[in-house]
Amino acid sequence: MTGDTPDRRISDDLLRPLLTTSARFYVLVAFLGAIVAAGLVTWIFQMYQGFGVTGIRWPIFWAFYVTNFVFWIGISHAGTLISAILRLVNARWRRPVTRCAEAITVFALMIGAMFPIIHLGRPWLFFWLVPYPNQRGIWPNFRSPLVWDFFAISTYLTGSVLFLLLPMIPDLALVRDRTTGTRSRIYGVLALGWQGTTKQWHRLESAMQIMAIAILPVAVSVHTIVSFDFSMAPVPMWHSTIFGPYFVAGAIFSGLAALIVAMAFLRRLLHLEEYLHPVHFQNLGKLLLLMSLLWAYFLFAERLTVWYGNEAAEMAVFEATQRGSFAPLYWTMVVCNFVIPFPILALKKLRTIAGCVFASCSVLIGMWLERFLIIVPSLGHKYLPYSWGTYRPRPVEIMITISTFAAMALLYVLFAKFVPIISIWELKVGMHPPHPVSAEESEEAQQLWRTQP
Amino acid sequence: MAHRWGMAVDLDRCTGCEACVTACRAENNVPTVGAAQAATGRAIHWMRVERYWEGEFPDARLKFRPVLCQQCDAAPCEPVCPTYASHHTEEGLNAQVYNRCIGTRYCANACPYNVRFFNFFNPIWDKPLHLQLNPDVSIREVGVMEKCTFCVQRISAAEIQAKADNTPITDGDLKPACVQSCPATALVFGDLNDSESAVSRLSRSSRGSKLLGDLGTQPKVTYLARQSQA
Amino acid sequence: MDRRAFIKVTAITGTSATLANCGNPEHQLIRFVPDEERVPGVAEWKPGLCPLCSAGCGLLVRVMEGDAEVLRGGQTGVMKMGLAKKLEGNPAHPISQGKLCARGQAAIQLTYHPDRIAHPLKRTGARGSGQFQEVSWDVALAELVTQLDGLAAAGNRQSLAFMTGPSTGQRGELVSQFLSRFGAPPALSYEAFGDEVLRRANLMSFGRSQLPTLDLPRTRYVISFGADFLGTWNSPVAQSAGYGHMRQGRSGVRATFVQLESRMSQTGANADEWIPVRPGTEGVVALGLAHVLLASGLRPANAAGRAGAVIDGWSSGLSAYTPAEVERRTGVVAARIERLARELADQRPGVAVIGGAPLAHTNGLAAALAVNALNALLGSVGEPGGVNFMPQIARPGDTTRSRGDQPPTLARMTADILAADRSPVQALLIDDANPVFTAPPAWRVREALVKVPFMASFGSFIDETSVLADLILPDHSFLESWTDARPESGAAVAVATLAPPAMRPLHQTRAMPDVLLEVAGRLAQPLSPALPWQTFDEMLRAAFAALPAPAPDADAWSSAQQQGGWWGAPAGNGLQIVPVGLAAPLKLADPQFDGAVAEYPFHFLPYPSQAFLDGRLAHLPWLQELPDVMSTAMWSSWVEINPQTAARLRIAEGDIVEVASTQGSLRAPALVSPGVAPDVIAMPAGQGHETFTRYASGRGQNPMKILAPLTEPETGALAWAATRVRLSRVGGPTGELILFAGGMAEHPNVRR
Amino acid sequence: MHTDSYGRFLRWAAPLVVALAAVSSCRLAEEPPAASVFTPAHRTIGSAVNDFLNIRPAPAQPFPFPHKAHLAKGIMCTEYCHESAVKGPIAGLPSVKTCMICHESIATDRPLIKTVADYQKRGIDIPWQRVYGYASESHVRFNHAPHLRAKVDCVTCHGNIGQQTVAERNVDLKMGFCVNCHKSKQAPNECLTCHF
Repeated sequence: MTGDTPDRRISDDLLRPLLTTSARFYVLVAFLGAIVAAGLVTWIFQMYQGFGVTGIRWPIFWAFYVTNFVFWIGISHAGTLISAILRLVNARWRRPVTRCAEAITVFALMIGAMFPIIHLGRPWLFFWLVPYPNQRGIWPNFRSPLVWDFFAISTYLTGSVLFLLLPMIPDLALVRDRTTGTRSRIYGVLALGWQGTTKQWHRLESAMQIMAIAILPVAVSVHTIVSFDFSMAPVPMWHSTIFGPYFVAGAIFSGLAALIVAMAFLRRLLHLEEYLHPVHFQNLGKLLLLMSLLWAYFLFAERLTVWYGNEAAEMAVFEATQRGSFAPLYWTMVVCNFVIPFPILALKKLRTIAGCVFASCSVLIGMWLERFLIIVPSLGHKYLPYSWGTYRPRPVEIMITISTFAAMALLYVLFAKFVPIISIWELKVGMHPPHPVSAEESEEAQQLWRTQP
Repeated sequence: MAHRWGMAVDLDRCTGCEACVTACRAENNVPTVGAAQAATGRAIHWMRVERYWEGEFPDARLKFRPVLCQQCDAAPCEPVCPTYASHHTEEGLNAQVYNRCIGTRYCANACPYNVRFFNFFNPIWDKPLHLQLNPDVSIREVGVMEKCTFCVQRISAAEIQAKADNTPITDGDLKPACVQSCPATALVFGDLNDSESAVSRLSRSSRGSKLLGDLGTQPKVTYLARQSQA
Repeated sequence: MDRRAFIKVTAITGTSATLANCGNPEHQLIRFVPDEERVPGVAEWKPGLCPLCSAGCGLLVRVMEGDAEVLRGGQTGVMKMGLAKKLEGNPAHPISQGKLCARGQAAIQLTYHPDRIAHPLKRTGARGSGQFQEVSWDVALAELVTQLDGLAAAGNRQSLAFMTGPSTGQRGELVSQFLSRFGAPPALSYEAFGDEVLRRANLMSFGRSQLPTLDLPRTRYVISFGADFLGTWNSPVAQSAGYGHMRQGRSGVRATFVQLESRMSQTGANADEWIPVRPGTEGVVALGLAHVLLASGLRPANAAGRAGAVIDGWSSGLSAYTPAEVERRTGVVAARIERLARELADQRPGVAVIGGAPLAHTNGLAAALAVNALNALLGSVGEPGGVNFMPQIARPGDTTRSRGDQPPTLARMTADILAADRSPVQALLIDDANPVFTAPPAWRVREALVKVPFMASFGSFIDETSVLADLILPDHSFLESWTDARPESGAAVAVATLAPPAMRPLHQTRAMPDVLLEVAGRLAQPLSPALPWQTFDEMLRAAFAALPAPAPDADAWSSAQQQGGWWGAPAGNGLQIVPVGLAAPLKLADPQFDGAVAEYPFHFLPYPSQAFLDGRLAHLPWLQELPDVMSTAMWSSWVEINPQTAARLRIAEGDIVEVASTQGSLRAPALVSPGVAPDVIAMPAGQGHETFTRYASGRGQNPMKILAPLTEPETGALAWAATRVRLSRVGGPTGELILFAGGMAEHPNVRR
Repeated sequence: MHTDSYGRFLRWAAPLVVALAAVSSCRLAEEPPAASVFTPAHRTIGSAVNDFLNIRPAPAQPFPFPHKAHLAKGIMCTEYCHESAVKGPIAGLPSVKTCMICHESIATDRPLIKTVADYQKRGIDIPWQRVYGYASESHVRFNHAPHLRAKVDCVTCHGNIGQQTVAERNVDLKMGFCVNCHKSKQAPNECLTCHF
């Protein structure tokens, strides 16, 4: 075969970021790395000085850190869930999207899972959350939603990592074959000896199917359990049955937004215009629109019932958010999550790539605010007005928050640097007649991978 | 017979003098955090006297209400703690086990009464103020929650003594610091399992009610309403 | 230490402190052999006496073994010794009855205060510069003796002045004997919020120059004219105990409690009926009530006896005090006056009490007499459930308190000093008093003291007054020394509280009475024949030996040491006092105020703070961090403003306002409070110290510094409620006002 | 080509990392709390780590004390030297006074006894170091008296100290140790029994 088949071109385009490194990459990595390092130092500082360097106070004992925790776990629903659904419904346009999505999931989870530890008063004892046999005969309290979190998140993380790695194998093999020396050997190890035999293809396909099905309930349960952290406690406007679905919807909402933003960046940075078409953004945009509507519906349902019920303690929080000191944040949230994205995504004319990205950014801001507004006003207005309080963040919290966004970007950039960010083989397969692959097709498929230097 | 320690607060006797507040601080090594920290909401008061205004001048009225850990039987702070640092004892006390606390502060969020406090920094005592510290009570370090214990050190001492003498603890002998100092005897402490104890009788009073009782926390502190002709 | 250092404290888990003596011995102080044998970890309870106010509550001090840093033979080291850990009320004591107030609980911090003066100090810098140098006791005492001998030699012994706090016990007795033997005028005692006016009134009405003891447990109706008897006035612990009983102690009987005042006090907050009244007109209300009782024939005029006779127009039925007239003058509705009068007549026994602000007007004495007359009219004097006077133990040579002749007043002394070019006071000894802080500026106390050639203080802390001293001879803390008290009110029996030292001294201090006795012996012409005691406890022993023995087998002295004092019916049925009559019955005049209404539209009402009283306790961190129960403020001072007034002047909570009188002005954060009248500005005393330990210095504002020097003419007591001020907003919140509470109302968000 | 570009990247990034490490370490090198204050904080990071890992230095005694010899003379621990153990929570270390009660007359010629007598003369106590004890962040409030009343022998928790000349910690008083014993004796195992 000549080196000019479309398949060949795909491989060249998508492997280019791995094989050549621009100066821009170094600058970006250094910049992000610096912020992340600063964040780490800040955390050490906090541990050393005491938790009082944050803005946390009586009676508002949770604020920025838990907000970030919920936010990032929410973001993590971008990938796995979306790509899994798209895989299951076998949406064709999914092929270039899935890996970006799954990567987001893994990294967002890793970051989100950091926060329960960062926000501990004595983080060095976090391992007491882990059940391990000990002479004292003491176990974690399995009634505590925080322990449920531990299990849910670790399960979800494991699942998502597998879900990300499985479809990477063929591409890693491709990289192995395209490179030389040390890198070739490293990718060789990662490729787990993939030869692209029919047997391996079938194994891979079925594994993917199983994971796709298995990951869905896990994803849903994770954010439900995160919502339980709040709804299990008798705190005004936390103690609500709606929280489970509300949080899951919010999670997918913010996850989609994150995905759109990430794709747009990759498209620009790695020149993937040929592979990430407007149609991809169009479709994701439609999904985002759906979630925006769903979110608005949940918010309406929650607020109306509280207002109509007129229960004293809950009204205190309601007043504080709707009219009181939190009103500016509250209405910003409404604007960011609904007023801005709705028209943009609803009107075909506006649902351009730029439009989608803009809407997504606004949604990301809005959803972060939503998490914050769920946590802080309620804690500041619990039952006994004598004990009410207000909260103001301090530089430490802000720095750590910023650094997590940098960490996300950094991990993503590095990932895109070392792994084809778009699933090469899936694209190729996508361009061939539909599955299941027949014998000769798979023969041909194997041909694709036998590449002479 | 196992004890079930409880308290009755007679709001008709309480004068808002706050003797209980200082007594608690003195007994339980509760640190003072200083003006700067107090201004940012880090002051620790295991016992506080809440005041609520009603009406406007000239018909303004004021209500006092001492609030401490209600030692709930269905305590919201207990199930949420991932490490059992906050848990229920056989005697029905809400134990706060400092050494087991990792500082999730979840218990404080769950507590409807906001009677749980967090050590944002290591406490300090300007020497020689530390010579006053009560050797029977822990000094809590940074990162742990703390709250009213019903003066568990006194309870424990009394029970050890009772066991040694092989005599029951007589009603009124065992008092937490706040109860002991209360000039108007607005606070009464005792064994709720002893139906004849002063606290049991008061808890049965028609003026009695539980703070935020409708939350179903089943507090062991009973508030006796303030009467008034006005 | 400042809170920066606090932040620096490393946070990484755990305590090394109690493990200090477990493991490696390096950088540890040497350990002295303990003087006393005690069981570690086991508490011992010793009797004590609360020194903070004149109520004289008996204590139980919890003493446990601990490691204290001590100085022995010039060497610092650690020693195991008994340390006071906790103060409780002494259950056997008739006044405290096993209870204790918030201030008493914090008294223990006096002993362990980091800024306590540990050695005698001699002034090195200029007066008030606060520069002192440590000297030995020998040097210090020699200095004092030389000064006193100097006076004696120069033949002006009367130029020695002694300023004390309110001391009711042998300590005060020793001082007055020392002075009279030396030939100096009697000690001067100044308290900003003192009760001289009421004592005088009681002397005139009932022949007793002492504060009343209210029989609350047995009363059915209490009407209080501004008396904060549950907070800071008279004997709060005893009165609170009585209050608790009068409310819920008797099955089926619950006494009614009515409070009249112009700013809701902590006591007023507990009233069934809180009645705001125009400042300075409380006496009018009392006479109005009396008028109704007389007019409606509910009580006969002669029932009041002499207490009525001293009131102008009493016999003729107080025709000037018809309810309508009273309403016009006081703002209390006529119908309400009539109702209250009827309730007083019906719900007996009842008691009327006056204290605090109503007495701090130019007509304070008359107001007190009016309330006394009302009590007498109700037949509540000396009756169960009424006003009683605690039996007093007669003191040999006790003259000043019994005959109402006027002791020197601070105002007069300072005036004399400033007037003369050579100060009539050549040497001034100060014990437990800080007049520079609590006196109004017009008295120019600081200037006057600076003019006194020699000044020695027995204080334990550098405050605004002792900072001026040439010599500081630090006293033991009350837990380290012999203390006693003979309170004038709070119990039905005579009480002489006695407390042996509960612990050994932490510092190089000496008990002031011992110092006085030693000086008396070392003078060129020793006073020792007249003061035959080597140490204070010998004097106490003599005093208690004179008391009737509680039991045939026990003597008063030893039993007093065990139970913390002596109480019972005194021999000879108490103190005989010659009542002071009046030339003509006293007329209740209108109060005079400093400052024209037009220019100074607001009454300024300072009040003793719940935590700090007149400021003498502002150095105790526990009390600084104690949220004031009404305002919930910690570590702050504030100005209470009525919501309407605040709205009118566009003042929001926390805003900085300026309060200006003819005497000066101060700036403090505003606190909007529904409990203060629209034309009244209230402010707690206690904060605003210039120099008073690390905890109080430079914190908040001192209302005394804008008070006018008006006095009650008869007694010369400061009329601290007679100043008018103007109010203006000068800036937004500065964070000075630190509130513990969030909300004001219990149900702020209920939609109606 | 890309390999050396990686090298360049590393060379470029290394100083950054070092710098940040330096910043963080100097923040950690802040001075320990002032001596004028009492605080549960650790003086150094090191001591914090040691406590965290339950590493404690062996007590260094001023001079050997032959428990064995004294016991052989029939001097029972809780009768003479640690008598407060039966009365209260703390066993206590005897002061030099206690030693001299007997050694006023007994074995006064021995060099060690002379040192003891010398301490007595100087009015300075013998700096015995505690052998057993709980790190205070373990918040254990141990009370000797009830254990003795329950007939728990000294050696159960203090090992063969009676055989030692220089007291050494040879029983590790971990929580498991206490819990197991309490279990076996049906003693209360509630957290508040020891931790408050």
